[in-house]
Amino acid sequence: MTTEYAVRATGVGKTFPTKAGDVVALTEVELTVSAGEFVSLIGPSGCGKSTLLRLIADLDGATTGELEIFGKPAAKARVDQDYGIAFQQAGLLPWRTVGGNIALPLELHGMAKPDRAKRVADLAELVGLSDFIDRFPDQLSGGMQQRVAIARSLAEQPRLLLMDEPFGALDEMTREYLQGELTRIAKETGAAVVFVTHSIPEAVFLSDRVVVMSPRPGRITDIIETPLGDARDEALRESPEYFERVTAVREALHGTPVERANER
Amino acid sequence: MTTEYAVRATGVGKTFPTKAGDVVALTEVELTVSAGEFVSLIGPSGCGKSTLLRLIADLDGATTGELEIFGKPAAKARVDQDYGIAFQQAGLLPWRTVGGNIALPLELHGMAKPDRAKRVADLAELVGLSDFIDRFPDQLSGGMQQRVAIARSLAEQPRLLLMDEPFGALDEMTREYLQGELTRIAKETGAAVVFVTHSIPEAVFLSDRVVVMSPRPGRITDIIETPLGDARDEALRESPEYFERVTAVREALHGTPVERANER
Amino acid sequence: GPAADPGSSEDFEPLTSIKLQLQWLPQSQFAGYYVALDKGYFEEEGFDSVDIIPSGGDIVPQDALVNGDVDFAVAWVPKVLGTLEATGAELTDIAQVYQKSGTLQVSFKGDGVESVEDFEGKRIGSWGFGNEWEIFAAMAADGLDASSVKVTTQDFSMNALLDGDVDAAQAMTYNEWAQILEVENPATGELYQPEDFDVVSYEDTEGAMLQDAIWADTERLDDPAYADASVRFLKAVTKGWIFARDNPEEAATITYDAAVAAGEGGAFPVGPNHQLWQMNEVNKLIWAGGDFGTIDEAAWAKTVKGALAAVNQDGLPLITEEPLESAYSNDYTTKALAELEEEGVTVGGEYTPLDVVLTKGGQ
Amino acid sequence: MNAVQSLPGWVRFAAPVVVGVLMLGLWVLVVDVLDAAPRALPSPFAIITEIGLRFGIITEDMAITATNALLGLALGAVVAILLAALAATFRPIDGMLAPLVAAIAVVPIVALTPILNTMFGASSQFGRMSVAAIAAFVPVFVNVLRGLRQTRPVHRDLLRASAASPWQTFSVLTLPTALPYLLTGLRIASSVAVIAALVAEYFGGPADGIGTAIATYAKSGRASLAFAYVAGGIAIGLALFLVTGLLERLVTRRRPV
Amino acid sequence: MTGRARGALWGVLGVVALLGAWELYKFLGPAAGFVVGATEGETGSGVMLLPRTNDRAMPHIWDMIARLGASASGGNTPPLYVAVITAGLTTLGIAAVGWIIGIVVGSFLGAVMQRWRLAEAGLLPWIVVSQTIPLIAFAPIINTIGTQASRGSAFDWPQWLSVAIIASYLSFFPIAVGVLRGLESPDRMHLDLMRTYAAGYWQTLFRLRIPAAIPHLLPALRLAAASAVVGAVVAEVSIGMQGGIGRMLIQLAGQGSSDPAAPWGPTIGSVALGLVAAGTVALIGLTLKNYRRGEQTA
Ligand SMILES: Nc1ncnc2c1ncn2[C@@H]1O[C@H](COP(=O)(O)OP(=O)(O)OP(=O)(O)O)[C@@H](O)[C@H]1O
Ligand SMILES: Nc1ncnc2c1ncn2[C@@H]1O[C@H](COP(=O)(O)OP(=O)(O)OP(=O)(O)O)[C@@H](O)[C@H]1O
Ligand SMILES: Cc1ncc(C[n+]2csc(CCO)c2C)c(N)n1
Ligand SMILES: [Mg+2]
Ligand SMILES: [Mg+2]
Repeated sequence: MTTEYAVRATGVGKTFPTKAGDVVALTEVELTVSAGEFVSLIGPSGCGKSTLLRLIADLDGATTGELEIFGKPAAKARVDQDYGIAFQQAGLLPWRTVGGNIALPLELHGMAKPDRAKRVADLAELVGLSDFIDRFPDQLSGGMQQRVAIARSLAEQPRLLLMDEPFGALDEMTREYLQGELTRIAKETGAAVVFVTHSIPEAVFLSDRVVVMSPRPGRITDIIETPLGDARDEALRESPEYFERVTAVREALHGTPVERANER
Repeated sequence: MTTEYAVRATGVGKTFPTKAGDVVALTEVELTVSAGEFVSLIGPSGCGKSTLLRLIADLDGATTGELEIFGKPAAKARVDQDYGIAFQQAGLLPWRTVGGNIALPLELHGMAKPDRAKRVADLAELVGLSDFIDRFPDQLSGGMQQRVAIARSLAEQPRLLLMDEPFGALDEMTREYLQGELTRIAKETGAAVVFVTHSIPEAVFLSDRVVVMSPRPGRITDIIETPLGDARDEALRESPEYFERVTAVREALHGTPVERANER
Repeated sequence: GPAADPGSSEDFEPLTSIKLQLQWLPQSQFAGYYVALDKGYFEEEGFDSVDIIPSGGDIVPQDALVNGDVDFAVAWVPKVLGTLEATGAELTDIAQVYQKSGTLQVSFKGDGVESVEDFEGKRIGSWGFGNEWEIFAAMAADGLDASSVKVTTQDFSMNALLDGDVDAAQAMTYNEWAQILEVENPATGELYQPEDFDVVSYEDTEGAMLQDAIWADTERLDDPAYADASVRFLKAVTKGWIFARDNPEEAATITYDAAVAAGEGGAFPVGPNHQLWQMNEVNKLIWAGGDFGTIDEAAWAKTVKGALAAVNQDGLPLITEEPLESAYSNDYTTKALAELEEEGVTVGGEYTPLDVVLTKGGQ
Repeated sequence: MNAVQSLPGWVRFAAPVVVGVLMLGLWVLVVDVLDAAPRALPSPFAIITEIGLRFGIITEDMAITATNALLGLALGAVVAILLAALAATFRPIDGMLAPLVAAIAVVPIVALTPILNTMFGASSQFGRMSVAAIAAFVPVFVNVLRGLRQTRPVHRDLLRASAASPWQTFSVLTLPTALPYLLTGLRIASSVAVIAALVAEYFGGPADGIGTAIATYAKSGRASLAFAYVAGGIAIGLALFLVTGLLERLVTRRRPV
Repeated sequence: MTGRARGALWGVLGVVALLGAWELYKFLGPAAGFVVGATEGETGSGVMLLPRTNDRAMPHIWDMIARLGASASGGNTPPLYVAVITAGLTTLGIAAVGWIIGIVVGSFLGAVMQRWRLAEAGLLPWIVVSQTIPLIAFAPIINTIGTQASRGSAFDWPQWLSVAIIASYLSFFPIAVGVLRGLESPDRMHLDLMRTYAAGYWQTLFRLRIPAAIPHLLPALRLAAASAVVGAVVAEVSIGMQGGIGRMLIQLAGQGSSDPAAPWGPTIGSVALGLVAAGTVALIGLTLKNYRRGEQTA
């Protein structure tokens, strides 16, 4: 077999040149994500979570270091559609129906119409939106929109899912519901997931490992194992091990120097 | 003394007439908030939290029932400036400096300039933004903006603070920091607070009582006491009583029938 | 009809301040009025202030007069006849300054437009907006109606003819005709010569109509003060035109200077040489052998006949009935000329045309 | 979004009618009752009579002006879309076009028409069409250029992540995003094009169309006929405005989420 | 090099490119144009695909410039460029008055429509319709009203006032729409906030609605300035007012055949005028940049 790693970052750094001078968004990132593994990135605003995810997705290029996705350069992995991606904003095209939005990547890659319809139906089923295929995004709730976005990211059966705060804009109840859905879907598809979040409970609930980051310059300060087993259900949220892991992540986070409380 | 209640709602209901028919946003709400008490409203999206807050603030009028703020009708309390209010979006006027934004209500009510400057300085001090009085909102972080909004809501020393998800748009770390600040400020000013949130930990951390609501029609389904004492600090977040109360609120929330998971 | 005895010696306060509406930009076409102003003839006739208001836009002289914006107006007879019938207003032509029509239809030699009957099927240029009636009247006399030609609205320049956009363009002898002759002929490198063109002069057709006339408000003429002012006004104007006849160069210069000085920032008239050409041509139209300003019954009748016959491109006629009798009166000119004779002014006389050499660009 | 939308449908319909009737009443009062208006402003009754009487020639001229306006609108819009696409793609072209578009936006028709008539021939309608085209160009260009720049970062990221080709990105994202802006531009341009085509007739060209007729009859004492033609011009402008407005509504029906 | 300087450089390059294209086309293009589908002997038939390049249609750039330096109307009249500038300033002054009238009327209408939705429903359609009426149809009416007003009273209504009023007919429109949209633009949250402060209509207007409207007002004011100039030029032509650039345009256009470069003077002048007017307003806008802070964040 070619590789056991979905993502492998060595010495990755990213500097944005701006008018006001260079912004070091990320330095010396060392990270591996195994195939099928669920890894969350957590950290205060501006610590480079999104930047790291965008480098993995080849939406930006790394300034230094090396980044391999399933053993290939990020750009190649993108062209090969080795990953699916979802953002905080569902980012649905408002002029396309639910079905049309899910079908978008398939259409772009020339899948034939009947196959496409079949796949879209399956995906809609997977995220529980079979009845809504012909609706337009503005007729859906925020949670439903985000589920469409997840279905879209899964359209080409990627082995890696990249998600940047996909539940950030949702209310807590919907959020918890979708967290459950996501663990189920991740398990069903067997994809590795890199998941960016602000929420400690969310990170702990979902992940096999939580990567704690710190800003100025953005870097990884800690990686916390959260081996809570396969049953990620409501009961888990009230279990002592869960609270214990939440506390561990909180402490790792607070261990990062809070530079200027004023700027919060 | 005139009354011991900051807010007293009896049989309050609110129906919005819309083109598609009447929307019952709230029915039969019975709620009292004592002077100096901190009460959170929690519940899924659309359960009427904001509506209830807006009725208290006299931004909308109740359809049925009676609402008294410090023993007066809501409209009178608004005109008397008995409350301060803050929203999810800080809602600062972008063309006014921090100082100008805090001073806005004082200006509108004709406070003389020197008095105003003094009061603005005190308020900026209170929220830790003394160095930023001449900055414009776009030069501040989200957390700082929200602190300005809180300072503004406190400008006229209201005995009641109304807050609609004031930390909803902030990242978790900033959020936790501001939660600490808010408990401090609430204590210092002795104001009663009605606080709308989606976050169970936030509600538990801040409140004396958590009011659990449920949608269709919006109503109060449970009120949970959270007597965690006066020390609302970081240690509390990792204490067993805290987890226990979080679990209690979660269960109260989930006890509310989830009508259509699909629509999340 | 108009007051039988213009300017009878009843008691009235004489008018001392009047306004005259022209029908185009300040130029030698209106030299007589500017000369009268410059030489003090209006003052001599008891006017303290005379306002000469140019047009050139959508200001229609007869409308300004009907509305009472001005006291007298210079306008072409057919245009006024149309307005009078359409609005039911009453105006009186109290002096026919131009005795002859100055309108031409100009085409390049060889294009086969040598007479009105040749118009058929051709593209004919006209300024429109009331300047087109002579064309339709002349065509009507030849049994043509407007639908037998294509009419193109000319703009301010003569480019439509020079570029071949029209087969024959409308031109005034005193203005556009000169503009054409101020253009270099690319074939020769010299200015175009009159021989390069076929010219239909409406004066020689059944379509000929009376042009620049001085109009007064018919109803107001019953007011002895206004009637008196009309006579005095005509006296001054007559003196102005006589001066322009006898001193065309100086009259052209006076007009040019007045045009340049008019308004704050000045007007921007065609050059002095062009003004002299215009003065020369205008004099030929005014001094045609009869008494100055006197309406020739035959010419009037011809104008009315043409106006009744002409139909425009929308199929609408200019007028459908004979105009009222009050539409013209020689009484005021007659009186003015008589008084001038009495005062020793020789009104009669011939104009001796100059030979104006045009220059490129008309500067 | 729009406060008016919250009014009941019949009020939204009745309100302008009431205002129209009030204005008409005022007009009748001033012209017919008080007789206080200049002759150039005719009575509405006279105008209506003329419309009835001359309906044939008015509609004939309307057809000519409307054709000029429509063809001009189409031409101006096509050129505007092409140039806006260039400007959106190449910053320098944007910079180079900026002063020229600003200049085109302020050039008066009085100055433009004689030039275009001389360039394209005074005996064809083309001079007028190009005046209409130039007038329509500006709002379409400005709006399309803005529209082409409205693609949201999240959508751009999505297409990049989907390894979409530049052409796919354009057709799937950029174009649909710009479409409502194009229609807004067209709606504004439609009335501008009619006015431009109409006013251009004042300054030369074939002796037909609404503008020629307005001037002809306004200057020969037939104010009511002239205003009957003005009504014809308004009808063309409104028709185009309503059609493009409807198209715009149709396309912007889906609110961005 | 700053972004602004670079922008200006590209702009200059754009103008140079246009002038180059003009001369290049004049050099290459057919003098009499290129017509297809013409019927023999039928003047003006066919479709002209390529425009004419002869000197009447397209004078050389350098001829236009040389003409600007030559005497405006022969004799001892000042150079054409001086005449253009003098006339331009006259028109600019009148347009400024028209602009201000437009602002007053437009703001009033916009504010009324914002205040009462019923007024918006009733007025806005007519305001839109008003802009489909050609100026030239009613310019003489305004002029007549003016002369009649000054005749009947002590007030002397100068002709330029008619021009200004006609110009304001074009300029009030963007203002009315801009004010309406601008005053509507505050977030619901800000309006709620003002309500919690028990602020009345006027307080809300001055503290919230007007400042929030400024980003909408600046483009409206700019558009109105350009419209006022165009309106003033057209009105000058229409009512035959002397001294302005509109009058100069038609007077020199009369010499377009024999002196084809002459009309380009006022043509360029009128475009420059519009640019100056719009540019000046844009500069005023720069002083209000604090009120545009919302544009980046929002
Ligand atoms: N395109 C860019 N140009 C300049 N600086 C950038 C750019 N993108 C990100 N940055 C900077 O890089 C740093 C990391 O940004 P990033 O968006 O990755 O943070 P984040 O952890 O995702 O924050 P958040 O939780 O707020 O989403 C920040 O300081 C940010 O300002
Ligand atoms: N102005 C209004 N017109 C019509 N319906 C309204 C209006 N305001 C609120 N509603 C409806 O009332 C119900 C309660 O709304 P409300 O905003 O109070 O919910 P919420 O609990 O604050 O939700 P969220 O957590 O999403 O803020 C919802 O169904 C909403 O659609
Ligand atoms: C639009 C327009 N109308 C008329 C003329 C020609 N013109 C100049 S003087 C004159 C006689 C009337 O005063 C006439 C008909 C023109 N060049 N352009
Ligand atoms: Mg991020
Ligand atoms: Mg809410």
